[in-house]
Amino acid sequence: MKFAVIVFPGSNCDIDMYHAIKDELGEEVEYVWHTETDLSQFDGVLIPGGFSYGDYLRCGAMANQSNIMAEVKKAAAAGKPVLGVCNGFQILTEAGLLPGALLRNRDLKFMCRTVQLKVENNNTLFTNHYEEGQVINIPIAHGEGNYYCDEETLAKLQANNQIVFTYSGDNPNGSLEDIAGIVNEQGNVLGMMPHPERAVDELVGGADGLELFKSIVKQWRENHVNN
Amino acid sequence: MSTTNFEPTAEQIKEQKLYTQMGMPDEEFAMVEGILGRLPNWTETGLFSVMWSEHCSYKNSKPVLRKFPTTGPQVLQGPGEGAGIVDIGDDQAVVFKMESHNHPSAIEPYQGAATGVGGILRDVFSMGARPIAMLNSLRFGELKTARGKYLFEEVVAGIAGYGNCIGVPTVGGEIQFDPCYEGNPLVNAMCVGLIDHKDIQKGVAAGIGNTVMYVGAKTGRDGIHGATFSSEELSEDSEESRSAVQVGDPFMEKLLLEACLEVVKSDALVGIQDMGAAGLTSSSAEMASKAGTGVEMNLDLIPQRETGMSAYEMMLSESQERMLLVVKAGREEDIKTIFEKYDLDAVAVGRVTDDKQLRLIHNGVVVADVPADALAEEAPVYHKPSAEPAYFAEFQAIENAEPVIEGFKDTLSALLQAPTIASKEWVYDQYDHQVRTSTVVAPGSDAAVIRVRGTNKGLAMTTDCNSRYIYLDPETGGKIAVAEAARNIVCSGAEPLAITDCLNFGNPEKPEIFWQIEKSADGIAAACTALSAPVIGGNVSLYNERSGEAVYPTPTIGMVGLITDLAHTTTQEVKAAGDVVYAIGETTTEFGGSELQKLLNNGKISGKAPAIDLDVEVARQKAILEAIRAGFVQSAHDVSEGGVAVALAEKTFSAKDLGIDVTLAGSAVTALFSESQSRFILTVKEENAAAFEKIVTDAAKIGVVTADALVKISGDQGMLIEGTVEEFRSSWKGAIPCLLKSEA
Amino acid sequence: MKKVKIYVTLRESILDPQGSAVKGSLTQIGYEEVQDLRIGKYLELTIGDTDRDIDTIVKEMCEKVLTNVVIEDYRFEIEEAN
Amino acid sequence: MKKVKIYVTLRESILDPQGSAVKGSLTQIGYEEVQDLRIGKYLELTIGDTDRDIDTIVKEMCEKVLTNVVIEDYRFEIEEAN
Ligand SMILES: Nc1ncnc2c1ncn2[C@@H]1O[C@H](COP(=O)(O)OP(=O)(O)O)[C@@H](O)[C@H]1O
Ligand SMILES: [Mg+2]
Repeated sequence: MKFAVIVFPGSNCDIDMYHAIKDELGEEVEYVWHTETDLSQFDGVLIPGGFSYGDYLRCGAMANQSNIMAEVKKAAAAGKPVLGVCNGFQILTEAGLLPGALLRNRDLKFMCRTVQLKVENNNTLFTNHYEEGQVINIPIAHGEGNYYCDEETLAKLQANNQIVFTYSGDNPNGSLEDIAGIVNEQGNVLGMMPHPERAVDELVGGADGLELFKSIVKQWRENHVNN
Repeated sequence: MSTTNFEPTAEQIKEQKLYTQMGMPDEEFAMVEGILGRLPNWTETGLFSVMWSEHCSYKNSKPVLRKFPTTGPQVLQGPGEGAGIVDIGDDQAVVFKMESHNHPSAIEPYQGAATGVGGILRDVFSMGARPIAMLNSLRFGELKTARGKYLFEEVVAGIAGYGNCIGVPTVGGEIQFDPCYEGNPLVNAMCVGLIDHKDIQKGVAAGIGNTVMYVGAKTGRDGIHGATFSSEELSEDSEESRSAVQVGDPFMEKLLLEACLEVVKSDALVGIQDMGAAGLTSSSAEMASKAGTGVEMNLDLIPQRETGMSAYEMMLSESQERMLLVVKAGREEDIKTIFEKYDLDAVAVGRVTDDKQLRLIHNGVVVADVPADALAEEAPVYHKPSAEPAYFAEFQAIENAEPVIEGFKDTLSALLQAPTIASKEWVYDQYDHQVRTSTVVAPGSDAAVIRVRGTNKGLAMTTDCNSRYIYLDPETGGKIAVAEAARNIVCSGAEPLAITDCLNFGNPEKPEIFWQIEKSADGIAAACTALSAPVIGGNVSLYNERSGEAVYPTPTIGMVGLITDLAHTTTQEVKAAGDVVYAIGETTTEFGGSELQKLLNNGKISGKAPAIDLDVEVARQKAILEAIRAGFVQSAHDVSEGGVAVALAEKTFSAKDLGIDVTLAGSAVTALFSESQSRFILTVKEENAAAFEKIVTDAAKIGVVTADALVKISGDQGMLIEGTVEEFRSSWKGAIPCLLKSEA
Repeated sequence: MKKVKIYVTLRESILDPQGSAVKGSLTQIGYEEVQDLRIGKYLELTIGDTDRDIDTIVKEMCEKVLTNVVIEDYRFEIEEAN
Repeated sequence: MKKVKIYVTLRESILDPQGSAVKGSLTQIGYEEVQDLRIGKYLELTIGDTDRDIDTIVKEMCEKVLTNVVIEDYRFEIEEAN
C-alpha cells in the first residue's frame, strides 16, 4: 500500500508520519509538497501535524488554500483513506471534509503528554485492529484541540457513530463530549488530535498507535483481494 | 564618503562625544580613529560600537575564556563558529551551543525567550546540522510577585511557542528561583543538532569574487543596538529601550531551516552564517575576517521591511530569521531555486573582495569602508581588576554546622514544595518534547535521551548550575556545576562528551564581580579537564544587574553525552519491588547554599559551599557507568538540591505503585538533607548485587524497593520519615501551579 | 486605495476562555467593574485599486480564509486610504 | 453600564509575522490587490457602573494588563451599553 504524507510549509510531524509508515508499518510512503496537483498514484493520504503556515490566523486556515487540498478532496470522495492528525485534523475541518472546528484548549496552554483514548467505534477502516471500548495510550501535543460543533452536528455524529475516539478519564482540552477523533459520514476520512504516529515503537512513547495504521492496511488488502 | 541626511557629521560625533550614546568609551573611539587614520562617520561608528560591545567581542571575558580546555580527540569544532561539533562515530557528529537572552526577556518575556530559541537554532543549523533537541536553563525571582509570575509564565510560553512551532522537541532544562533574579531573570537556551561530517559548514567568505547572498526575513528597524543593550545593566529606563525588542517568526525560521539544510548539500555554497547579534555587521565582518578576505555589499539590495532605512539602521538591525551566505560566483540561481520553494528571499547583495575591507554602498555612495579584521578581531581586550569580595572570607570562616529542624517529614514536604525542587511538569507539559519521535527519555529524569535514528546510539543532554554554591565559593561551585551535569549524563547511561556554557554574571567592571567570573571559570576548567569534557562553545552575558544589584554568578553548563547502546539507557525512577537500594558517596554536614538553609533562613544563604574532590568524582562516575553498561543498574539518580531525602522521594514519583524503605546512618538532619557532592542513589536487582558491588566498590546497601508505595526512611534511632508516595508526590507536583494561582 | 478594517469575534454561543482568563486577572488586581470581556481579532488591510467590487472581495476573503463561520462572526468597514 | 471596544495593534516598526503570512497566502490565491495586512486584537468589555473615571481605568487596564506597550499600540472607544 502506498501512502502520501502531505507537507505544508510549517508541517513538522511529517517525518514522524513518514518513519512510522516506512520503518514500523513497512509500507511504501512518499512526501508530497503542498504545491503538487496529483495524488492519484497513492492509496492513502496522511496529513501530519505541525504548524502549517505557523498556525497564524487560525490553525489550518491557510493550508486549506493550497493546491494539494483539491486533490485531498478528490481522494476523499473516491473513498481512499484520509487521515489528519493534530494540525491535519484542523486542516480537514477547515476544508469541510469533517464537521466542526478546533478551539483553543480550555486552559489556554499547549499540552504535551500521553493520554488515554477510548475506542468508541472499532468498525471503521482505521480502527478494525482495536476492540470496541479498548483504552489505548497515545500522546497529544497541541494548543488548539478543543473540539466544537453545534448541537445538530453533534447529534448527527452520534447517530452515525462518527465519534471514533474519546478521551478516557481526564479531558485534557475541553473538547465537546470528550471527542478526540471523528470520521466523516462515509467513514474514510479520520481526523484526530492525538498522534498515533508517535506511538509506533516501544522505545519512544509506546506502540498503541501502530494498530491504527495496521487497520488501514488490512482493510485495503481486503478490498484489493475482493476486487 | 558621505553620510545619510540628518546624521551627525564625523566631526560632530567626535566633538559632542556622540559615540558614548552607542556605549563606546573615549579610548575606543580614539582607537577607531587610529585604525582608520581618519574620523569614522556615523555608520562606521555604529559598526565599531556594536562589534566592540561585550556581547560581540568578549572584550572583558576573553582572558577568562582562555582558561577553558577546548580540545580533545572527539572535538571537531571548538569555540569560534556558530556552534561546537563533537564526533560520535559513524561519520556523524553532534553540534550544540547555548546562548542567553536575558535582557530582552526582562523587557518582553514572551518574545525575548522566543527569539532566544530562534537565535540558538540558527547557530546550529547554520553549521549544516539538523536541530534535534532544545533545552533551557531559567532563573527567576521567587514566584511571589505578580511581575515575577508574569515573567515566568511568559518566558515559558515564549520558549514553547517558538520551539513547538518549529518542530524541535524541548527535552530538558532546569529552573532555579531566587530573589536575586527578580528584576533580571536569566533565559538561556541550548540547541543540539546532528550532522554528517561531510556536511559541516563554516562561516567564511572565501573565494575572491564570490557572491554574498542575503536570505530569509526582511530587515526592519527592530533590535537596533540589541548587542549594546545586552552589554549594559538594566535600569528603570530599560522598558524604554523599545527598539531592542524583536518579534520572532518561528514559521519563517522553519522555512529557513529547511531551505538551509537543502542548501548545505549544494556545492554552490561556500560559507554560511546566521545574522545574530549585530546582524549584518557581525555576519559580514566575521565571515570576511575568518577567510582573510573583504566583503562589499550594496545596501540598496537588502530586502527591507520598512522604508527609508539608513545604512546605520540596516547594519545594526537585529531582525530575526536571516542568514548570510557566500556562494560560488555564477551559481546564485541554484541557491535561489532552493529558497524559492520555501517562498523566501535570496538576494545577491555583494561580493567577496581581496582588500580585507568591509565596504558598504548605499544610494550609490560608499557609506562605510573599514577593515573587517578590525571589527571582528581587533576589539580591545581588557584585563579587568579582580578583587575578592569581603563576603567570601566571612563565609569561609563559618564552620559547617547542622541546622536544627522540627519534623523531618514536614521538612521533606516543604523542600519538595520549594519551587526549585518542585516538579517542573507545569513547564515541560507546554513543550512538545516528543516531536521527531526520537525522545527516549522525556523531561522528568536526570538527563534527556534522544536516539540517533538509524543507529543503536543515543545522546544524553542536560543543563545544570547551582548558582548558590557559586555565589558562596565560585571556584568550588564552578567545579560542582560541571560535575553535576556529568552526573546527570552518567546516570542516564551516557559518557560525557563535551560542554557548552553560558556565563551569566553581573557588571564585570566591579572587581568583586570579575573575581566571581575568574574563579568560577577556574573551577569549570578544572572539572572539564578532569572529566575529559572540553568546552566547545558558549556565550557570555554580563551586566545582569538591576538597579545595581547583581544576580548570583550563574555559569550554566550544558552537557551532551553519548550512549553507545540504547540498551544502556537508564532513568531515575525505581523499577521493581525487591531491588536493592544503594547509596554511593560520603555524606558530611554541608548546608552552605543548600535548599534547607534557604528554607530555614528566609531565602538567605551563607557559609561554605559543599566540597568536591574531582578525582573521587571521576572515579565514581566511571564505575557507575561501567555498572550501567554491564546491565546491573535498574535506576540511577544523583543527589542534588535537598539531599538524600529529596533524591529518594524523587525516585518514587514516576514509578507505578512502588515505594522505598531505607535506613540511613549518621546524624539525621545531615543524613537526610545535607548537600554533600558526588553522591548517587542506584537500585540493582538482588541477583546482580554482588557483581555490582565489585564494580562500584564504595556502594552502600541502604534498603530495598517496596511494593507498598510508601516512602520510609529510618535512622540509627528509628523511623525518621514515613509517608505515602502519593502525599509527597502531590506536594511536589502541585507546588508550582499552586504558587502561580495564589494571589500576589 | 482603501483601508479595510475587519473585526472577527467568536460566536456568542462559544466560550471564550482567553477572555475569561483576562477578565479574571483584571478582577484580581482590582478592576471589579469589568463584567464581561471577549477577545477577538482585528485586521487592517490596505487594498490597492482594483476593478473588482471591493465589498465583494472583502466578503469573499473573510468567508474563504479570514474567518471560520462555524465559530466566528465578522464585520468590516471600508475607508478611503490616505 | 458601558461597552468598551479596544483595538490593539503591533507598533508599526514591529514585525507582524501573522499578517505577512496571511497576506502571502491571500496573494497566492489571487487577491493580489491586498498590499498590506496587519493583525491585531479586538477586545469587547462590558463595564459596570463605577465611581472611577472610566477613561482612566480603561487606559490603566490597557497599559497594565491588556497590552505590552513595548511592542503594541492601542486605542479604545467607550459606548453606552444597552
Ligand atoms: N526549563 C525546563 N525545561 C524542560 N525541562 C525541565 C526544565 N526544568 C526542569 N526540567 C526537567 O525536570 C527534571 C528535573 O530537573 P532538575 O531538578 O533540574 O534535575 P537535576 O537536579 O537532576 O538536574 C529534568 O528532567 C529536567 O530536564
Ligand atoms: Mg539529577
